[in-house]
Amino acid sequence: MRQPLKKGLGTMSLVISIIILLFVWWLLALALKSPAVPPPLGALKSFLTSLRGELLIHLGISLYRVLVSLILAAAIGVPLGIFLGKNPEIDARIAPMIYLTYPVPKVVFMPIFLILLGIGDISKIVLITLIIFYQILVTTRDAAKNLAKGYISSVRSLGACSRDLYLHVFLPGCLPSILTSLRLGLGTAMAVLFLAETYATQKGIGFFIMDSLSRMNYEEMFAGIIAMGLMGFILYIMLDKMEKALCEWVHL
Amino acid sequence: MRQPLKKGLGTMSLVISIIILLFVWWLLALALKSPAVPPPLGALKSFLTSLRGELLIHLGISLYRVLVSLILAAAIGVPLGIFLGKNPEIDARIAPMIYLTYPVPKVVFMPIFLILLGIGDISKIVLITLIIFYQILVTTRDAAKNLAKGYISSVRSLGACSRDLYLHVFLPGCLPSILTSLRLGLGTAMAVLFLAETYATQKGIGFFIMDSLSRMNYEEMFAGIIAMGLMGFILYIMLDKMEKALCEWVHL
Amino acid sequence: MQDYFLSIKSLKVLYEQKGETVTALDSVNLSLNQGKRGVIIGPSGCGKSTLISVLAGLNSNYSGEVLIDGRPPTIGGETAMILQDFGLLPWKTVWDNVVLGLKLRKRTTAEINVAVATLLEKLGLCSLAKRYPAQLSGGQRQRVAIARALVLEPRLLLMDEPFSSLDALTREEIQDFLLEIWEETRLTILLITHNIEEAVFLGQKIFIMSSGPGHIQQEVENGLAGASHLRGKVQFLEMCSSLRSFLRGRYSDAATA
Amino acid sequence: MQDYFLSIKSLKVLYEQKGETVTALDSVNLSLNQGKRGVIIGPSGCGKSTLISVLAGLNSNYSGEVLIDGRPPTIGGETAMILQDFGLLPWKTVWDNVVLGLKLRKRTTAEINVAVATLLEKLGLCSLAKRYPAQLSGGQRQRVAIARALVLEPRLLLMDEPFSSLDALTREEIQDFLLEIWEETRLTILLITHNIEEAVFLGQKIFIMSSGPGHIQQEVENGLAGASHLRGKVQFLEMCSSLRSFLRGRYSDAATA
Amino acid sequence: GQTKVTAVKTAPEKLKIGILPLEDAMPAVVAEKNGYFAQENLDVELVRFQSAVEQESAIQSGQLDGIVNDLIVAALLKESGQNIKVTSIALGSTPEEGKFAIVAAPKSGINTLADLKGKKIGIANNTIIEYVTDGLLEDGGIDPSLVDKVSVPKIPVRMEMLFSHQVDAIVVPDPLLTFAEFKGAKIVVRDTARNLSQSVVIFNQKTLNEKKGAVEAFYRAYANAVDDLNNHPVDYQQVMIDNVNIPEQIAKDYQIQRYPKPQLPAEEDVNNILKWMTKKGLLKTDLKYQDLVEKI
Ligand SMILES: Nc1ncnc2c1ncn2[C@@H]1O[C@H](COP(=O)(O)OP(=O)(O)OP(=O)(O)O)[C@@H](O)[C@H]1O
Ligand SMILES: Nc1ncnc2c1ncn2[C@@H]1O[C@H](COP(=O)(O)OP(=O)(O)OP(=O)(O)O)[C@@H](O)[C@H]1O
Ligand SMILES: [Mg+2]
Ligand SMILES: [Mg+2]
Repeated sequence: MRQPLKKGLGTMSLVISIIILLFVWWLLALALKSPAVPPPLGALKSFLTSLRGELLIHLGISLYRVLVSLILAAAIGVPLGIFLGKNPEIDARIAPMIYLTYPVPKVVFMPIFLILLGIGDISKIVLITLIIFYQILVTTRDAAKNLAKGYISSVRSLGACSRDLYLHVFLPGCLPSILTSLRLGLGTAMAVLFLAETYATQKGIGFFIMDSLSRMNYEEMFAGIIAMGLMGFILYIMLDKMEKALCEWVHL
Repeated sequence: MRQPLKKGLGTMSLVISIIILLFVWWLLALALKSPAVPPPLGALKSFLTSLRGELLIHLGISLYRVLVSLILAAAIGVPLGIFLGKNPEIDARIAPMIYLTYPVPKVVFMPIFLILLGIGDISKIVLITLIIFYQILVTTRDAAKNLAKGYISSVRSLGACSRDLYLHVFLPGCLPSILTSLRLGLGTAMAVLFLAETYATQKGIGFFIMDSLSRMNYEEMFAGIIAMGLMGFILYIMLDKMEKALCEWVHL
Repeated sequence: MQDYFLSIKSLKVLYEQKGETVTALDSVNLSLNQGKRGVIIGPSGCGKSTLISVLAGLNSNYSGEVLIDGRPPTIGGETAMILQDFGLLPWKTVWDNVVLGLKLRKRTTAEINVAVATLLEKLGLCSLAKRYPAQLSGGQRQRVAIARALVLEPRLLLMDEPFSSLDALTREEIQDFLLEIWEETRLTILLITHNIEEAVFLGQKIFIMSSGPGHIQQEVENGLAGASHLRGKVQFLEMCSSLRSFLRGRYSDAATA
Repeated sequence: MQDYFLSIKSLKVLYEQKGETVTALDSVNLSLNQGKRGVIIGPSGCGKSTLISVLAGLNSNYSGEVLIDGRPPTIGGETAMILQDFGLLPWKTVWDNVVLGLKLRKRTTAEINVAVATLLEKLGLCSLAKRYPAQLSGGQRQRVAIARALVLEPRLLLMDEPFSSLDALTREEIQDFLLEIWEETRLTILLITHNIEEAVFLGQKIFIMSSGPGHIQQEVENGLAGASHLRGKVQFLEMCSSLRSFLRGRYSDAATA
Repeated sequence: GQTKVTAVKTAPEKLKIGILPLEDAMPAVVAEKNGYFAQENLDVELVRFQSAVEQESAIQSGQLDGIVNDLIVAALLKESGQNIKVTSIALGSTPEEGKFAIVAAPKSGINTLADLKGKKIGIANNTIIEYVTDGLLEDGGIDPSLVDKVSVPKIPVRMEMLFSHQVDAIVVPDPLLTFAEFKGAKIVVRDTARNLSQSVVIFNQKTLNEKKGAVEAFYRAYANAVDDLNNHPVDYQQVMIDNVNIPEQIAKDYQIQRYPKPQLPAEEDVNNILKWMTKKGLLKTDLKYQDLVEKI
């Protein structure tokens, strides 16, 4: 039933996707006749020009911020999520705290971040981290909660202590969900770049896009969007590859 | 091992959580001495005053927007996600499209929405829907992908057609993950209210907060944040209850 | 040449995974007339479950010819099966698990209720109808799986070690019950078992599979099948022990080969 | 009064779920000396697995006294168990599943490699070491579970229908192998089975459980246990058939009651 | 111009000034570019923000010594408890400086202020934009409550809404005002008659107390830059394009405006603003001109 995907399929569907997206975009541009939606050709030209310019540096810096945030958020969110999923009594106590703070827009905490962390990269990274931390936490917690109890008792009967359970049951058992949350987190992290990179920086793809927007240079803005899309895409592919490697057993 | 949580525990841990949050907040306010972080007491007073005023109307309108968006996003994202998870070949073709568009910050599409949908509620709801749609889609897709193949063949052998598989295997099997994605979506939806409700509206808790922010009335702003946190909290509790009712089998 | 209800010719099944290829079945030939009860026995890992999954239409990745009533196997339809791991849905209660197949066939609720209630009664599951599979003992789960297959009144019933978790007496009861149903409906049954007495009691035709990439090594016509009164009698025990010696002989062959 | 290695007094276990209460075990009394092999037989759903899970320390929600070597059961430690549903981790290969217990006990890699390789060899699993559980047949999975428990060299071995998915011959081989191990290490074994021959062959003490809320209805001292040469001999068969009649009698009692 | 070099070369004093990509930041940018700060032995870091919200957060968090923004923000900061002072005008010593206008959509048929009655007009609530809007309407004899004010904080979005006819008119500052005109929108009225809008330099009181000398030095450098800008505007065209959000289509032709020498805002202008804010409920305390400004 499940056949191994042919080698070329990946690239081909990428190309087709891009063509479809460009086509839809082109149609939109034609229909709206608004400068806010430039035709794809202009944006592509601008993209190529920008690539020769500083766009790569912007991308690199954003990549750094996104990756550091993602790793930080996962490093805190995954163990905490598993811990809460594993201990429903504690979760019942902590959950209200999460549920009360998660929906609060993090922009309002900006002054606090700025006071505590300054206006440099750190406050940006913490802002992004905080936002995706919740996503990773909730996903991991729910996955750990729903993990079949049989695995746990089976490994406990082998003499596993709490630490062993994390390592041999919860972490691998929740890994598919953790990777899902990393996918979500990645998307969110990139989407909030436009928040984090609007202050005290002249670098980053978020800055690039918002700067183009405020100068109403829509072609350049869409060049930035193209770059962002591609960067996200590459990161996603890497996550997919990671999943293939780490969760072999799911795909049997 | 797992004991039924005592009745009062829920309310008690809520109260404790609130006290802890207020305490941390109070400490922060003391330490930072910034007008941007008012002490909790002032904010609480302002909250109570506002409650007598229009705050409830703001909350109601935001609630409406959030719920409609959540339902819309789920109505599209869940079936599509299951469909992609069920058909890996099609997913391989569609995934690039998702991966290319998800990381693009949706704010940049605001002008397009406004042109296409006007400045009314619809454009706001579509913006929120679009953002959470991806989260629901990706989570559901991954859950459907990772569903044990045994269930599928078991039900197919009973003569299930594709539609039956959705109804009896994929939907219930992915339900825990779908509820997770609704939790995430809810949080995200509320967090982007501050984006969606900053234009062309005078109503909504997002407007209330951002308006207070622009007036630098921080006590009122934190009153709004309290309201938002409580509203989110209640919605979360409802989701939890929903899960208890719908996914009984997980908690055996 | 006869037209068999179930006819398998030079069936070969491979499992391919990251380079490694496992040959589960090789040159399997097997045929069974309509309304007959066939039993497969063979060493663990020889490919019995694989064979069943091909017949059930769950695995279409095979070479060779497989025909059920002249057509290649399709999923669902008039074939019912009991999977080795039961395949119960954890999110459905016992009742809903058993009902599912009939619901998919769009039977009326009244019809369904009668059929299912009777069957659960017969299998001693009545009081468990509202439980989820996770709340059952191993043997209870297995009985639910049996109920789920039987309720469909299939023309072909494929059973993969369906009684392995049942105690001897319950097992005999359900064997008898299965025979009753067979008497009534004359469906075709193909059953996998590791229990030689069971094979002799149920199998009009007994297929003995070889280990390694499995194929049918021996086919035994068994006149004793279905005779409740012979159970435990000398004739019966002799048949069992001759089968056992055959298996043992084959084993030592393999050991010396 | 004697000090038993395993001693259970008036054990009662309830399953509680949303209102409904299921009494799985009621007034169970059971004792076994150190180094003995006990076998439990009883009808499906009578509470055998529940009893094992209490002894394994997986279920501490019981009333009554349960002592293993004088102490209440704890998880892990010197007890190993084979669960009815195997409990293999799908994300670990056969090798890693078997190795896990030793790793948790902080054995050296060299030690582990030798022990595991020997055991896999014995159980005919060598060639499967790199596969995941999902890539195994039912019987192969069961053997992995057996390997995982045996490799721990426990003082108490709890086995819940450990051979149910194995063909008759493999089953006998592994029974023999289990006896070998027992001869060497004199561990205490408590085994659940539905196979009466198995019970007679392995059980020095055979506990017969009643249906319903289970309790030990009968305890049989079995002198024939462990005598390979007696398998299939008259004496052996007589023992089996007397056990069978007992079970049958008990059943009809229940029916008339 | 060359200024005196301090006798003893000490470690340069640090100042962090938050700016937005608007015209009012030009003197500071030029002063930095021409090295005037360094000459004053100052280490001025111009921290660039893209939106006022974050800039305000930053000064409140003490991360900045000063910002360039408008008088309304200054009054709000003061009102919120932040101890700041307005130390000079950055733009808007005359009505000509810092242009705002009400712009009507092309083909909307709106030509005069009277035509705006009942129409949707895109603004940003509680900002200088709204103040200017009210001022322009009142000066034209129209009660501001007769128009339908729609808050759209992001200027580019506001522009797009105008051209897609989601609103009938908007209020924007230059250079987008010029850009809107360039794209066929109709200027209904400019704020060149009365001085409504001033950009100002705002300093934290703490900085003024502790680094008085540095702030004075800042203004010396700043004044030099103003001279340069006013004397050779053409030389700074590219600097402006790089630092100020100007749509490309008009960037080449957009003229650098005159910048005022550092000076305090007029008391009357400030009082008008405070009065408006009080009426709007933005101010609860009785803020006075003297509370808000400090002469350097
Ligand atoms: N998904 C798979 N990938 C690779 N090999 C597999 C897979 N499934 C089964 N096998 C192998 O194919 C062979 C046949 O498996 P099958 O399950 O058909 O055996 P079986 O006869 O049913 O055994 P048992 O009596 O133990 O259930 C076994 O050797 C098994 O290891
Ligand atoms: N989680 C549960 N909730 C409710 N009832 C349960 C639960 N688990 C088991 N039971 C019930 O408890 C009784 C004993 O179950 P147990 O699994 O111990 O039986 P068993 O003797 O092992 O049966 P089998 O031979 O079929 O495996 C059964 O009637 C079963 O339905
Ligand atoms: Mg099998
Ligand atoms: Mg059991």
